[in-house]
Amino acid sequence: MSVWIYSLCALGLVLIGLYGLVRSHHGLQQLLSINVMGSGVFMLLLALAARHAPADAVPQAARHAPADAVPQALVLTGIVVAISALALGLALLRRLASYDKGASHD
Amino acid sequence: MMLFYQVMMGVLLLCIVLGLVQLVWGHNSADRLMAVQLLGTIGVAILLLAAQAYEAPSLRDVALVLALLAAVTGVAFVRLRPDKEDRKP
Amino acid sequence: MVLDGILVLLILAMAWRCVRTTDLFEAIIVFVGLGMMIALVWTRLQAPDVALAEAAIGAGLAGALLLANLRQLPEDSSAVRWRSSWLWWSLWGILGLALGFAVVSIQTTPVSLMPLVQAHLPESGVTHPVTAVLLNFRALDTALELAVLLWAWMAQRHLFEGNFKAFHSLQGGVLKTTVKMLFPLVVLIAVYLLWRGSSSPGGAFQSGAVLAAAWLMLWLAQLPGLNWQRLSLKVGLLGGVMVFFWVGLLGLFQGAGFMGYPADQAGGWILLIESVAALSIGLLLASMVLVSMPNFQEQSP
Amino acid sequence: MNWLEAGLSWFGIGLISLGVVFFIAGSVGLLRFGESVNRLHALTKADSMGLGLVVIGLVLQAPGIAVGLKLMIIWTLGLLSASLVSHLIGQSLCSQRRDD
Repeated sequence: MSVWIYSLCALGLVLIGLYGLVRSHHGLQQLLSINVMGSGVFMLLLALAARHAPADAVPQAARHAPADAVPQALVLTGIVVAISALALGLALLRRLASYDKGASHD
Repeated sequence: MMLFYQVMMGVLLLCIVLGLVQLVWGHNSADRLMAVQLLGTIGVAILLLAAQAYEAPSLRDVALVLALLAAVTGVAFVRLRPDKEDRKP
Repeated sequence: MVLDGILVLLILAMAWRCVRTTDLFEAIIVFVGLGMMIALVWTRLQAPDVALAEAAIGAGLAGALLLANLRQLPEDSSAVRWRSSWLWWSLWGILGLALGFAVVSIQTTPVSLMPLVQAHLPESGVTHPVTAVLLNFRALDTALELAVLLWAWMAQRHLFEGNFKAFHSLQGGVLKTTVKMLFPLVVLIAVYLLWRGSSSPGGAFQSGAVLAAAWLMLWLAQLPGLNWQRLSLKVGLLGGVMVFFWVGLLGLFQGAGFMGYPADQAGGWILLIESVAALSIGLLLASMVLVSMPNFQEQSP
Repeated sequence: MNWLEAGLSWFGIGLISLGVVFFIAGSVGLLRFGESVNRLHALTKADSMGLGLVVIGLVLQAPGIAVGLKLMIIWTLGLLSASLVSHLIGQSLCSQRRDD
């Protein structure tokens, strides 16, 4: 049952992120929105991975039916790639800002 | 026992809601920093309770890392906060 | 059940606030809090490995990275803004409905690769399924992921501009003393996470992220940290990818296929790759965050 | 032996409840106090006392020595980071006040 809740939360995160991506005022906030969307995708993947082991029965289920390891490995690499994408996006933003400043001074 | 731990975790989550209120309607950056620090500490407490309740020892490692990184975040926020403070008299 | 509900509502509220607020500092601080809450969700979804990585990266490094850049960015930005119209809202709604339909339909067709993973776990050299997937069954993906990290680091190095504002000054030596006390403990925790990785949640990514946090802490306290001109450091940055591919080629000569290890030596090779990869990930993440920090140029002219 | 374990367990429950009360007090204080410095005071109570009592309560019920030690390390880390960060916040509040 809780898998359903988290799947819907993932859907909500993706939609909120999309809204923020289009509507926010500053490039940095758009990057944050992209990361919120990414968290939504990760959450859906992990919710699907945990589907066979209902979270309400963790002490029993954790021993007999562990969550699927393949999506977990995927999300683990995804988180590291997301932070490197964030760092690259911020560097691009700063370059863009200095370019804009130079153009307005000339 | 399980029920006791779950009730405690629920109460702590409600404390996080209170912290979130402070985070959103805080007056200056220091208030918000305090709120996020409180969030981190409550998160550590919840993880420790969950590790005991669900017999999942790996959650204690998560609590360890969260406690550590909360310190790093706090230091980073103090040293790198924005220059212009919203100076309200 | 109730706990899940509260947590989900909290997360949605924080995400909404994060994308909606006009104050960028508030957006960043809410984003860090969101990372902490999402780490709680991962533990709830029985993914402690991911929770460890999220606690280290989403709740720790991301905040420092965003703040360091926020101070250098101008107040107003030339972000393209769309006017809200009924067309945009209807497209948003249609996308939401379609995604909701997809989520519902995917729930009713359960597929799991876990039986396959558990069937081959004894020959992988480790006992923790996630580590087995990362470093044995899908080792090529992990190697390429390290290459992506390296690529992003290089691209960021070439983009970066050198006008920095200094740290806010501090009085007294409390920060320096505490960081000197904490640093060995943090490195110890990183090694511990790496060591735990073969049998329980932990491993190269989590360990690397904690190492990066340790170096970040040294930098924030303005203590002597890494010297980026040293050759050994550059080798360390490249090391993860290189060792990974060398070991992969070795498997090719031994007849186990590219990126395959003979079953009896797998444990040793995985330990070697993991240790080098953790160091490499730690250095790459630390340097990605530190490039945007004040005073970085002093040591790397 | 049995009554000792039961007593320890109840004592642990009491300590955890007390810790949670400290957390509640801290968050309410963070919300209600007027000055930033007062709020800092509330935060440190929740940070050190709340987490400390919860950890001691859990140590009493820990399944082994190693787990108890790990819990104590987490608490030490929490104490160090709480005192460090509140000191730094206090400094930044002071410097702000001096500038005004």
